[in-house]
Amino acid sequence: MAADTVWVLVCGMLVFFMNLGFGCVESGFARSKNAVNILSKNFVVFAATTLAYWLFGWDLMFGAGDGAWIGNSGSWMVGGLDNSPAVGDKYQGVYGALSWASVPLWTKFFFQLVFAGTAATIVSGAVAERIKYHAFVIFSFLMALVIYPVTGHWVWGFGWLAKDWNFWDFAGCTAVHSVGGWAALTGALILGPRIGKYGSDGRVHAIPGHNMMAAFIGCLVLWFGWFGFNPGSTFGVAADGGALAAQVAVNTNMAAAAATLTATLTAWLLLGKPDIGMTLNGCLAGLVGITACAAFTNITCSAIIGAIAGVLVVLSVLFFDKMRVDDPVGATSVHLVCGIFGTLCVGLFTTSDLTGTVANTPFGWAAVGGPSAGLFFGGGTKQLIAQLVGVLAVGAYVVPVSAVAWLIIKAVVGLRVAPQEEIEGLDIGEHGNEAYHGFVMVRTE
Amino acid sequence: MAADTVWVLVCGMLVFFMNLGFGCVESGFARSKNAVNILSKNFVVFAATTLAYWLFGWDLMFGAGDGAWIGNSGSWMVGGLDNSPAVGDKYQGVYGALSWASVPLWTKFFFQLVFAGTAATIVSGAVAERIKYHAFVIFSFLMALVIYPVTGHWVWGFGWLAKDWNFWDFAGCTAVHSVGGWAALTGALILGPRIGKYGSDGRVHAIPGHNMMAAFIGCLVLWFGWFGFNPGSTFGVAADGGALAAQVAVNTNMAAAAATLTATLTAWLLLGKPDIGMTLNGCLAGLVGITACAAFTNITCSAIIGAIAGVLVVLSVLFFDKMRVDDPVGATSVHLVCGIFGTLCVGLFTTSDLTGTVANTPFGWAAVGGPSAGLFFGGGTKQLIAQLVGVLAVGAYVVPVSAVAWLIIKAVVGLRVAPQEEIEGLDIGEHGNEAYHGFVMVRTE
Amino acid sequence: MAADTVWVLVCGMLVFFMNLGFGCVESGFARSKNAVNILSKNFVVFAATTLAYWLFGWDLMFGAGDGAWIGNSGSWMVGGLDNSPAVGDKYQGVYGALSWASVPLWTKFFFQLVFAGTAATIVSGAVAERIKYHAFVIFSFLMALVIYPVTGHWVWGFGWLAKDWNFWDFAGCTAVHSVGGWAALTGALILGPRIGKYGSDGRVHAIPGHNMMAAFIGCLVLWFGWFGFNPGSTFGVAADGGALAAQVAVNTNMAAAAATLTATLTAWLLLGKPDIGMTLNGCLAGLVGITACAAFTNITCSAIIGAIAGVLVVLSVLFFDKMRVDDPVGATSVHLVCGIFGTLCVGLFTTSDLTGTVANTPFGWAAVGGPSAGLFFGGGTKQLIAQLVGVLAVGAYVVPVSAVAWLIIKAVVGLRVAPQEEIEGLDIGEHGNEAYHGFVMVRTE
Amino acid sequence: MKLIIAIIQPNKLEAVKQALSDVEVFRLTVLDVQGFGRQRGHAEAYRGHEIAVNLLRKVQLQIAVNDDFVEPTIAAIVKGGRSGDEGEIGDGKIFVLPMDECVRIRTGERGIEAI
Amino acid sequence: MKLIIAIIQPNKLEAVKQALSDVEVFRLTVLDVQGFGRQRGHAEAYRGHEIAVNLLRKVQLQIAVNDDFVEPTIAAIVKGGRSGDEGEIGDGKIFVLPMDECVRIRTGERGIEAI
Amino acid sequence: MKLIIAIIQPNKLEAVKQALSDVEVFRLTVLDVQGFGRQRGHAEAYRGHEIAVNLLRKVQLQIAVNDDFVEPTIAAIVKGGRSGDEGEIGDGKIFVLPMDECVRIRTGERGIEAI
Ligand SMILES: Nc1ncnc2c1ncn2[C@@H]1O[C@H](COP(=O)(O)OP(=O)(O)O)[C@@H](O)[C@H]1O
Ligand SMILES: Nc1ncnc2c1ncn2[C@@H]1O[C@H](COP(=O)(O)OP(=O)(O)O)[C@@H](O)[C@H]1O
Ligand SMILES: Nc1ncnc2c1ncn2[C@@H]1O[C@H](COP(=O)(O)OP(=O)(O)O)[C@@H](O)[C@H]1O
Repeated sequence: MAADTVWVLVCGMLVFFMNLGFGCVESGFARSKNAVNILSKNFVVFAATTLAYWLFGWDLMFGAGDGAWIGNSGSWMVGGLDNSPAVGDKYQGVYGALSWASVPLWTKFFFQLVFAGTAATIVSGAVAERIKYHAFVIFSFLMALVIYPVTGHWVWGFGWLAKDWNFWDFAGCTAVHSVGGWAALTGALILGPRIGKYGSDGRVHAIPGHNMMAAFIGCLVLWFGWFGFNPGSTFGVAADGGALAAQVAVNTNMAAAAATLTATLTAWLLLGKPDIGMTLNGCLAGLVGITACAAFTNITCSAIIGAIAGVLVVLSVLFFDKMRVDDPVGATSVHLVCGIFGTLCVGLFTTSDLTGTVANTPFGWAAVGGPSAGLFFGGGTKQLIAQLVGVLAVGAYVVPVSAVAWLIIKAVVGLRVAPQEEIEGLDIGEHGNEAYHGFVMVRTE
Repeated sequence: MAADTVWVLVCGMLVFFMNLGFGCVESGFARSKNAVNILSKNFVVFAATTLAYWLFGWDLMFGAGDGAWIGNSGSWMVGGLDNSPAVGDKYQGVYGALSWASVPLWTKFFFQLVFAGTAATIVSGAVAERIKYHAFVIFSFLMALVIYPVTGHWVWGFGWLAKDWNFWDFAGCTAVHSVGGWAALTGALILGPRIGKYGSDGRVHAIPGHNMMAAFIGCLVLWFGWFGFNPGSTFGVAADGGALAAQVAVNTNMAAAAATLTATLTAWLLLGKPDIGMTLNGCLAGLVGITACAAFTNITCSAIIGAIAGVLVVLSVLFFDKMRVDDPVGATSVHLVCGIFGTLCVGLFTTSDLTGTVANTPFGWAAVGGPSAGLFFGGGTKQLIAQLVGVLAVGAYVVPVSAVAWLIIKAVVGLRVAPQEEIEGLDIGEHGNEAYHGFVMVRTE
Repeated sequence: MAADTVWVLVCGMLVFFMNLGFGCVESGFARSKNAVNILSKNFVVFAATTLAYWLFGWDLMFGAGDGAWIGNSGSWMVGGLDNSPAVGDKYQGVYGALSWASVPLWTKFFFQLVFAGTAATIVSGAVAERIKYHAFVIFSFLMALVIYPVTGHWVWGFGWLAKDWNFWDFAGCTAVHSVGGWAALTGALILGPRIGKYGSDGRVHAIPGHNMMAAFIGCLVLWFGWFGFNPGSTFGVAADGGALAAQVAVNTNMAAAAATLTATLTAWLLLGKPDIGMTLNGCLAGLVGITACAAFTNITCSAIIGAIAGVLVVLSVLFFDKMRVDDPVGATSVHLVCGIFGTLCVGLFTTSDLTGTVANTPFGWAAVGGPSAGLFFGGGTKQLIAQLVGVLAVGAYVVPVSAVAWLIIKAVVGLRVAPQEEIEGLDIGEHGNEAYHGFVMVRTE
Repeated sequence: MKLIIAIIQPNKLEAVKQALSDVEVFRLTVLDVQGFGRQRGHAEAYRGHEIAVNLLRKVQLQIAVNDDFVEPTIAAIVKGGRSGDEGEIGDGKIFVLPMDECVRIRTGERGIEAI
Repeated sequence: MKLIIAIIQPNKLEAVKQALSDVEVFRLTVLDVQGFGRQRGHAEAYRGHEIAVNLLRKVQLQIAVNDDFVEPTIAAIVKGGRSGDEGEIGDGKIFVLPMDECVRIRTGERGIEAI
Repeated sequence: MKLIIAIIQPNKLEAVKQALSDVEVFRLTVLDVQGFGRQRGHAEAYRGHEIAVNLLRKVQLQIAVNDDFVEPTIAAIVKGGRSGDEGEIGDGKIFVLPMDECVRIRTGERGIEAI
């Protein structure tokens, strides 16, 4: 149906637009002397992802492979057989895991590509202000080539997690956000903290971001883009007149709103004032938190999920600082912690047994349906356990694999800039550019 | 129809995106020492609105209540009966005023929610640089809970204005912009001017905004978002193949363009140079001005309406300063003055008698149709009088009710920050944050 | 079809949004003392275009005139007969060149209008930091009134290039970008370089832009907007379920990604560091480069086209500086050079003979179809020659006509600000405003 | 000739300029500086961690004057720069430095002529 | 030893630096300052109201020199800093202050060695 | 009384402030300046053309002290401001100027009381 294609393409564009959001949030939360570097990274990361995901990532993720560990059976460069938008029995091709979606192949590819880009860009913030430019670009390439697609296959490519465990992750709490978050955490740990962040006296030194206007813009763009991310993951509107897409949009918005409020309040109570950084992180936490079950739950539960995510993210930011894991923008707290939380929420808040309900929604695989009812809706712990397995399995794959990737990059081209360059800022060192030429900056910035 | 849902959802997302526009315009037109505060307000306001409008606002506005003062008959949390997207006679439920729109309930809710958010956020600019953060947040909550929905019911909930007077306001000159404008004016009056704005010698001191880049971004985002605001208010494209939506888009754009030009010229003539602030305000004036009759008039009239609004807003900004009403961003001039003007335009520029034309457009109530022809199109003063009644009625409700709300907030938590905090900036005082850490700012900013 | 209208309107909105992108890129690449001026120009240019294109431009471009030099046969203000969305034989009216598109007239107008705005705004960057505000506004008006529509008629209005040569330009490499680029080059040459750009010693002095955050935002907004520009140029999705639109979206993205990477690498190799300005220009180069044949080629060729454009733009920027043509933002390199390159690509990379294929896609004229296969796909040089003719013909029209326009404006109101004003900045001189009031700027900026 | 350097509160700049022009001192140079003195700074925070801002924004005036003008200038700065009648911590300091020569670049004039 | 403080037009900085290096003065410190003098400011406006900008952007140079270098330094600044042959209002001032001591932080050297 | 002017590396500010407070110098004024000296600048580039950045960001301290405090203050600045044991080019300078008078604006106190 044409309307489905319009829907998925437009939603995909909105997800693409999130690149702007990530770039602005991350550079805004960093110091001005590193702004060019972060903006460059965030710009180039999507280009690198595009190349990698086209070359091999897509085929690895969606190539035939029911119940398998990887999806590929020989195709690359999106070169497998496919007769989309034929669906169901009429579908013939190797990308069967997406055969339920009645849109043309390139529509599917476009939408999946922008998701891969999101996973890769999440890493950027956590390793900011100290990583070498090309080291990061290489990692992004690998991320979209072989890290993200493998777990993506498990979850969305009808791999073992989906088939054997009926693991569900509507729009990517695990498949996208946790994957990005795990890789980010691994990177941040391997790089170590920025100079001056943790005093030898045990004190944590705040390193304020340089541009809250940019952070604001970025965060609102992300919220906006999430209306593509979640509602677009229905992959269509024709089958149900768009009812599910609308529900997902409202659920998404409600979780973001609730999390914004609870994060602001939590920061206010714990820290004495309503820190804008926490407000913005809170919003993102709510958006991540609702992503896995936005299609499976109702608005009240969405509000609850958001509210919890908003508290969680503030505590998590403080916790990671206590652990001396230096994540300049809170990417780990937002994407990993809330990604895990959101994934589990499917096992808690799914309002009814959705297994085998594909006929009613445009979303789902012909043979599968959806998750069982959650713990709070009489479904017991069945789905919750499946979700837990998914969370653990993905972590167990992404952490070691990305650690290896980081370490190889470190050995070959080096990972961290020289201390002198870090102090002077990566903009001069890596790019020879200044972000704000003509503005006067204060001394130690 | 799926295409209708896609249309309304996408347009709703664009309207949501206007939050970014408002935040950037308002903070750009204010001083850097208050930027964090304004951005925080503009961010949180939509979260608070979401909560309030979901809890009660929607039901108050659209709950059954033909011809009544309020819409509610017991439902809350969007909990009333509803079988959308069934339309016309097949519709059964309590939200009958929107039963002509063939989209699912949550689509309607989403679109109405982002409108409520717009009304609430309009207030922010007028009270900027002196209001306490939490005082504003509480007001926003009340706005979306019980102020906006009541007049909204009169206009769009088939309340008394719509039923008894055939009052028409296509996309919200009155229902959204004037409501926001009245509340803004009331707030600005109760708060009083910023320190240093009006000299004891009677002179008006300009307090330049700190970031015209942000103001530019914001204003273009608002123009962009208005393509959701007005064309989306058709609530569908299927019935007429999108002809009306396209017409509305072109009318909207034409009015914005004309107003941009006339405001620039007016400022140039009156003030000697083409002030960028006036250019941007002019554009918004045109957008507000066309909002009420974008679906009822033609492109030539849209150009005329825009051209008038562009002049009007410049004069109005100067007028309010003469009256010593301190509105840092011109919200009152843009939203209230041009909102009133635009509402009256329905009675002037409606090109033909549209009563009972529902069959031809996706827009309108089964039993009603549209406005009569305007004064300039041979319809006499009938519609104009209806419009005037609407303008007055809405003002007569919003001004006292918001005054009471402001005064209660003042009594309970206080409204205005201490003078010392105002001089040092609300960013440090209210949030403990700096907007541009590391940039050097000049002395008294 | 309603879905077609939704598609074209939404894509048109995205193209409109590119105004924000151009404004941010251009002002970010200029100095802060000229930021208000550039933002004002970029804001007002779309307003002026709207007026001019409505008054006369549209009719000149699309009014009846098969095979003719201009399209008009008497109509103006979009006043000609038209019964869109009737298509093919059922279509009756004067705008026959667009009769294949099954969307209402105002949808077509809206989409074409935002394209006209793009052409006009391209000029802005090349003449920045020295042109008088009103001189530029007048030129923009003329551009949309009589320069752009004439060549537009040749290409898209079924004028002589389309009819006699089967010249093809899918979304406007020539019709939009080269036209803008030629006018920009002419303007830059007539104005001469900025004071201090070219030393008397023959050295080129870098004049760094003041805000890379803005440039980043702008460039990503342009990338985002291009998903409207190219995919929207299918003018519909219903006929093929959106398959072509999706293909175009993926091709567009691939070219942008490839160009981003090659431009970054080229700058790195040639200049020693990955200059962010070149990365951003590279992305735009890829987007321009793919614009003409996004609907005619495959993803691999798109990658190749993008990769070449990315190298081309870096060399071109260096070349124009060597030629002492001062183009502060690289508009000529991006839009003219890559526009020409992209136009020729139709003759090189069109994958099969598309003449007479209208039935398969929503794009094309009933009687025509599409381009022949390109040189690399066995089509010989036939199409390539047609493309070359188009490139030359458009240049031969736009250069002298815009030169005359510039010179008349120069004679009547003057073109360039006084040297003292140029040194102090146009913001104070032309507007009496400061872009960043309260920020401290360094000495000579 | 003396060079008078005064460090004042930013929001006193207008008042001091006014007081100076009352004693016919019309020329001066203004610098944005940051001060560290007895006045306590304020606390900012960022993502849960306090930042002690102990460098406070101040304005520095540099005024070259003839010897006769030293006392009136000091008096004017004190008048315009003191907060309330009592003054407040942070109101700042005035330093008077001896100056050997003064040159007006435009004309090349020297000494008290040039001030 | 003297400390020479010069206030010049921002766009003269390059010329002055050039003139200084011609007389072999290679070390200096530059400050962004704002000046208030005989030169009139320009008028800005914002939303209909004028803003009198009477503090104009200037550049201040601080140059520590040995006594022999005082006159050449002054001459160089005047040469590089004067607008045209006649000079223009706003071209600025040079102040010469006595200096008791100079220390190079790197080496601890003192006096004329350290300048 | 003396006015001590020190130009240091921006990233030494904290260390110098610490060293000063060790010798009980608690009041000072800080300026952002740019220095031109023996230290070479770095190269920036923009769209293919090099920009020689030879003005480097520095911090200037101005400290008014009683005569007794001059040497301890100098010693403290040298201690906090020197890079490593050897020092590095660009570590900066200290200038000591004679000062005739000091006034506390808040109280009107004069002389060494007011410092
Ligand atoms: N001895 C000094 N040397 C340099 N600057 C000083 C000195 N004493 C005070 N200042 C400047 O004056 C400002 C105000 O001084 P402070 O001690 O806070 O107030 P007060 O003068 O009222 O005791 C300081 O922030 C600092 O900039
Ligand atoms: N007596 C003074 N004390 C401090 N600064 C001065 C003095 N006189 C001039 N200046 C500085 O020099 C700048 C130029 O002075 P101005 O009077 O405009 O020009 P001119 O020196 O040509 O008469 C002023 O803006 C100010 O910064
Ligand atoms: N004679 C001088 N006059 C004014 N400032 C100076 C002078 N000499 C050095 N400086 C300042 O000190 C900074 C460091 O000086 P530099 O020559 O680079 O290092 P070093 O003192 O180690 O030889 C310079 O950037 C400049 O700001």
